[in-house]
Amino acid sequence: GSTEKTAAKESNKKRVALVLPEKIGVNPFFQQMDEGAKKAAKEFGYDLKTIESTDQAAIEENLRAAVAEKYDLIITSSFESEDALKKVAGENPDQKFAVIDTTVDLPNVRSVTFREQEAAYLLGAAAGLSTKTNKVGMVVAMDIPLLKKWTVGFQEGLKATNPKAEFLVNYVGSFTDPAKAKELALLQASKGADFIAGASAVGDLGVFEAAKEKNFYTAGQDVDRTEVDPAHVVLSQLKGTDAAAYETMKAFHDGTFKAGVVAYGLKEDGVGLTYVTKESKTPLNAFVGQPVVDKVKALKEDIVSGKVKVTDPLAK
Amino acid sequence: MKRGNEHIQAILQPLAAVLLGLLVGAAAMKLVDAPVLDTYIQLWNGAFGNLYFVSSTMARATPILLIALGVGFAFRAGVFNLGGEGQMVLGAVAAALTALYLPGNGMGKVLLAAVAGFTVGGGWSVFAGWMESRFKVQLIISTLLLNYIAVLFASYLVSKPFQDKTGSAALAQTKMLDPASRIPKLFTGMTVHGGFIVAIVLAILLFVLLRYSKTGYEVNMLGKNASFAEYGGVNRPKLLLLTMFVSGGLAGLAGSFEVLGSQYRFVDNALTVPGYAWTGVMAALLANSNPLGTVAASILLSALQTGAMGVERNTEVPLEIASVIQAVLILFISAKVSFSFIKSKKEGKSNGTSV
Amino acid sequence: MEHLFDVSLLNATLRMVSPILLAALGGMLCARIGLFNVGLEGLILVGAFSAIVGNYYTHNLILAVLFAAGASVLFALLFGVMTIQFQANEVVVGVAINFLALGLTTFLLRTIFHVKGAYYDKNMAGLPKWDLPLISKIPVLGPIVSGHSPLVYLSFAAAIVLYIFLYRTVLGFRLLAVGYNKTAARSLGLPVRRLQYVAISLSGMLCGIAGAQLSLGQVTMFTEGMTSGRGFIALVATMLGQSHPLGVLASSFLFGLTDAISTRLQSFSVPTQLTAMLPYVLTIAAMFFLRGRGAEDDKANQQSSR
Amino acid sequence: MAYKLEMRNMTKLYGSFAANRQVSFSLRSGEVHAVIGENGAGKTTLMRMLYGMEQPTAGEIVLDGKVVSFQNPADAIRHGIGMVHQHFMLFPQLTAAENIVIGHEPAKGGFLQRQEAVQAVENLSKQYRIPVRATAKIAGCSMGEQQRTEILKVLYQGADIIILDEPTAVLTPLEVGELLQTIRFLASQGKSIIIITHKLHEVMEAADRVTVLRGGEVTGSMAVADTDAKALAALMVGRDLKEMGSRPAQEGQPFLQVQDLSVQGKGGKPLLDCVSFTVKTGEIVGIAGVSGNGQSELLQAVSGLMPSDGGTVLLQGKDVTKLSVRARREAGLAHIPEDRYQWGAAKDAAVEENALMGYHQQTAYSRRWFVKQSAFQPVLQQWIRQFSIKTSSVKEKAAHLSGGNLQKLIVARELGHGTPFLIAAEPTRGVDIGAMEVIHEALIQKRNEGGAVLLVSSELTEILALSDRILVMYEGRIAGELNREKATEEKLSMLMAGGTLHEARE
Ligand SMILES: Nc1ncnc2c1ncn2[C@@H]1O[C@H](COP(=O)(O)OP(=O)(O)OP(=O)(O)O)[C@@H](O)[C@H]1O
Ligand SMILES: Nc1ncnc2c1ncn2[C@@H]1O[C@H](COP(=O)(O)OP(=O)(O)OP(=O)(O)O)[C@@H](O)[C@H]1O
Ligand SMILES: [Mg+2]
Ligand SMILES: [Mg+2]
Repeated sequence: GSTEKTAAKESNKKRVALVLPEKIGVNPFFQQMDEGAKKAAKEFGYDLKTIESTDQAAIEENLRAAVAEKYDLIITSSFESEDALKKVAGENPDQKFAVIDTTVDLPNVRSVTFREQEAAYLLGAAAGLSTKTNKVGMVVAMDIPLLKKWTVGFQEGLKATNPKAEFLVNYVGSFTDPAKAKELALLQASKGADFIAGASAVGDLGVFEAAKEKNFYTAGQDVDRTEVDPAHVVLSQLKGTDAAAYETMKAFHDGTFKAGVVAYGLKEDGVGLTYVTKESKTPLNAFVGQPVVDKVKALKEDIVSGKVKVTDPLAK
Repeated sequence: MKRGNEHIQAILQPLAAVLLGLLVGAAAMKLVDAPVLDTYIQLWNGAFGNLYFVSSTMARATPILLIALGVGFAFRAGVFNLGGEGQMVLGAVAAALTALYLPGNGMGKVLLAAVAGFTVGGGWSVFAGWMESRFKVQLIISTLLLNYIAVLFASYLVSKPFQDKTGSAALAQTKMLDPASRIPKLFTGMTVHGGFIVAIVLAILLFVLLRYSKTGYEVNMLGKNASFAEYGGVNRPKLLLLTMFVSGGLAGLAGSFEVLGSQYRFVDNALTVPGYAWTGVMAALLANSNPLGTVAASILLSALQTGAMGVERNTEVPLEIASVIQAVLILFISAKVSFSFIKSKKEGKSNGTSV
Repeated sequence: MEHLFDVSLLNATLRMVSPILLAALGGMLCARIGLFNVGLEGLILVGAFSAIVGNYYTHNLILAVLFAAGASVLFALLFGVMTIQFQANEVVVGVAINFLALGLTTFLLRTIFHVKGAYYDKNMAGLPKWDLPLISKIPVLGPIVSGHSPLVYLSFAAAIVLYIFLYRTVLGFRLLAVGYNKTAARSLGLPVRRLQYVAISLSGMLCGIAGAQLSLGQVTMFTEGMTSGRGFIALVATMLGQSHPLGVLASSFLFGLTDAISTRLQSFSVPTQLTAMLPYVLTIAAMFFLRGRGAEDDKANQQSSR
Repeated sequence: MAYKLEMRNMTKLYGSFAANRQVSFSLRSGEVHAVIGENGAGKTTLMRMLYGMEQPTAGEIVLDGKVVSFQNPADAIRHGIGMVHQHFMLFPQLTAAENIVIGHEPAKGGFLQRQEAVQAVENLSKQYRIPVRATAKIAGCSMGEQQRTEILKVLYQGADIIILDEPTAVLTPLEVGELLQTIRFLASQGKSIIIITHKLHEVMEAADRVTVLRGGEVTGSMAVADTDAKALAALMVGRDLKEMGSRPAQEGQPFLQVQDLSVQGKGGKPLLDCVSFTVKTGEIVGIAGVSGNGQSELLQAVSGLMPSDGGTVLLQGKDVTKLSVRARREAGLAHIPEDRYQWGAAKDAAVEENALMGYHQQTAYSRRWFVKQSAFQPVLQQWIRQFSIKTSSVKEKAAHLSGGNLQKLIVARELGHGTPFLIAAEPTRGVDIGAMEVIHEALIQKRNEGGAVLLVSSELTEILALSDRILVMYEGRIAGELNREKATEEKLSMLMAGGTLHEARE
């Protein structure tokens, strides 16, 4: 392929493979990671090959192929890749790996993890402080353990700032169904929720549409989504997967690449909330308002300092 | 004279089909400015380029083949079992739980786990067969519906009571099987495992069974005219249930082997996302339910998938184009392979509840 | 305890049911001429995508819907040519068409809109919502029935129109005959293939409209694989409805309603995997009441032409 | 005189097999022309070419002096040719009127006018004196009615030439009489009619001319007035027919005992109502009746294909009422079914597969789990010789056998079991006279060897020729019993129509 040819020409160039566990598409998360890696590759003059996998079995195969093709660094991501990476990295101790968003405890693997629950806590807190109806909703892609990081954190934040608030959760049952997500948001709105957070991957677009239609407020995930519709999408929970990919390659470039776990939370600025941890191009919506932002900022400091503990729903 | 012609056609036509399919694929690639020859080379290499890729192709063919054998067997008996997915998933869960929680160890346990997978997959399938023979609930719909129930139930099991809490606990999956309760790989460092051999042996067994055995004869007659079979003394409900048990059992085995030989645990969605079940249905139908033909069809379909991964890794051709080429090839092959079977298929599909 | 039903839930159900109903009616037409179409999912997806493309280029909703219908008709004809002309197995072709639709729409999403995953433009106009003048005043019923996109009303009208088409018109009558007994139809000199193509094209059209309702009616966007299995549900509705327009209407509703209930049950402390089973369990239960229908066709299949 | 239609030197090859070879055939206006010949002689094939369903390999068709060629049935219909097929081409789900008008429906703005269709059919029915119930679903119609629907359909399409392929094979004697009258009437109205039949008395009764086919070639064509049944038979089979063999009277043991057997129907009316009778070894018991009076149910209940709702069935004193089909077969029962395509064969399976049914479980033809083809093939070859079953190979699909040849295969298979008891339902339906003779002889031989035979036939001549005792069924019950000596066609007809023996004696 084209990569081999360029590799042959400039053999001094370092080569990095980004093996994604699924296709770039419905999950903005992987797109972002790809962008971060691309940025680093450009900056450090690396050859980057992004390999998308079609299913679970393909992950292992792609990892093995990447090892066989002697990439200098292989980055992969997510829980789905854990088993495959354990196998492949275990069998190839001289190959350097990095994994984003989960932990693999091997001497040649650098793990980057996120404490999304902390950001979710802030979002929940902001919701609790902003709601007028004392009803807050969340439309979640699926009822799976992973997504508890979002729901549980959110609920804790909500209860902390507004114990009276009722929390509505509905599950779409799919990552690719904006139509159903929209209906669920409409349903929650009809029950009186005035803030409904999206956590349904591409379904969030459906939630945003519902918000526009029924005039409630909503929030997005991973990147700053407020620009989609500033009048209704008033917040966004952030997750710096691009930074994670970028930092990993930077560490590799700087020679500080080490095995072990790097955890990104509020403290490390790896996760966050628009207006609270990061400014946004769109002006703050009056539904939230500066006083709320200030209160949430204080909460953020409490979490960073350890005064407030957010439950990790996946911890035993 | 007529027969000789047919034989030559049976070989030439799929070849012509593949060629035509490749040509159309090439046209599609030209449209997006992709390097045609290089893409095809990568497609081939990804599937058969070296021993490792051959082994991956075989590994992927294993569940497809087992499901296809099951679908084909039921099809021979005149019923359309579209429930491969559910049967596979339940079989996989059963095998995983058996291997995890049954005391003892070693090959004996692996065998028991596989048997459990077969039995549960078969049992789930028999349920549809029973509704068909006892209450005339059309099997083709009930199996389709039972898929959803089975997949949801398995998902429930591994996200609630049997979830693996030892690792990050972020996924709905069971615990990892310990190395003693796994099906060994055929070659170290390669993905293909003992299940592939078993699947091939089962294909040969089924071929012999259908071609030469008494039961095979009865199954064939049941499929070609159920009333005739009944009139001839075949116990229709019993044979239908047996067929469905074997059919679903093979799907259950497909799931079990994935758990015991590839993934070493049951992971929610890991068996449904790759679409093994529908690929299996295609393999069976492409081969006109002939078990040996099914082996070839399964390897072909698997190769198209592993080959597409090779294209993804080594070219800049977008992944979607690979799936378009796959679909085009399948369309052409389906047209031609069945061309030599026109008569038998056209008239043969109308029995039982196959719509 | 909360109410299981309320106005907004039923209102949503009507909307959710309409693409399934349209596609199921399409599936019904295929079933009527003896083809089992598992490619419905792909046909809807093509329709959903084409509707957005049509809207993007023409800024005209009517043209967009027509474009969606046309694109799906082309795909349906591909299905027809493969199964009728080339005698390929219909299930194989159906599955391949699902593949093709998913790959092509994803690919074109990238080439036309330069995005991955989803195309969303908040300035793109979706289908209008119609407030039915008199009906919207009726308490309870009004808010449920009123305020949907024209395609929702079209989907229900389609069931009735198809009923009239099949059972009252000459063309429909002949289509039915072809489905009942192809040998006999051929012996009468009926243009069997042409009639089959008519049915297949109509089914493509219905699926295309189903897709348009999904991407321009329910939401205004296209996302990869946004059909999320609706085509298979439609297939079940086709069969459960005994391939009869009104039966298909009823079974689509049964499915929509049970799906709505299962959504509502999410707020109780039952694992959602278990509540999500409800529509499928109830559909199987419904089949017990319809059992044994269509078994009489068995005999005709053994007919000989000599 | 100019012919209405001429077929010249028609040849039809299937692979290398010639179904028709240089067949010439002519038809005058207003005549009834019978085509006769053995099973597989090529009668149906010739007609299918005329009707555009098959393309001739060679030869030409001249209609009203012009050479024509038909690509499909629509072409033929357009040229005024209509065909009533040996196996009806009807839509059971539709009504008689719908079946008749389809293809040329009365319509207004694309909408089907069902009322007008019914009216048109009723008018046509009066005009040609062919009664049908226009609004009845075909599924619920008797064979006779279905046949009349077919004929009306052809007339509705405006046919001048009407082809009837073995129209009488499935009719009751009464219906046959009516049909022949209808045919004569149609001819008198100027229609030209081609009728294929195996029954020579029908030829003598209704036809003006007759053409005889053997092995795909014409062996004779003449005016009916110039020939007789015996001569025709000789032309057909290429030899003289034998007289039926002797049948010594014998006293046997009861083999089949049926006691109060009942089967409930869907609508509450019993299909079988407390039927009791006995068949002894060494006798043939015939069951006569208009079809649909419970004969099918009786056979299915005796053979185990249909569960009974009351009563018992004993085979050789053993109660088999609750036993499976297979267990009953093993208890000594063989069964020639009435509908060869529904029960008797799998038309998509090979001849050898169809032949094997039932034998595959026998120790002589199987070893453990496997079928022993080496033992079975010689048996099959023997049947093919004995019954002169015409098939290109044992691997040929049963669907490609002519109807009569398939019937012979089924008869051979069931007789081959050598069971003491045989159910023979319509054993010679659609079978040529040569083969009929073979089958009849086989049945009598079975009886003479001490076998028990239960014969069901809608063919009164067959019943009278073979049976030692005759039971008549009417509305699910046995309406009467007659001895061989006392039975006459009149008495039987009376009982079949619901009369009593008392009336019959008068
Ligand atoms: N090669 C053959 N060998 C034996 N019988 C044949 C053959 N070809 C056709 N027939 C017979 O001819 C009849 C009609 O043929 P066929 O099914 O090809 O019709 P068709 O109009 O071409 O069908 P379609 O429109 O579905 O393509 C069948 O009943 C079949 O038995
Ligand atoms: N499609 C086909 N392929 C191969 N052989 C065929 C096909 N159709 C008919 N034949 C053969 O051609 C011969 C003539 O068949 P045809 O049906 O015309 O006989 P027939 O005279 O009508 O017999 P019967 O009295 O039993 O109805 C038979 O031997 C039959 O097996
Ligand atoms: Mg014939
Ligand atoms: Mg015949």
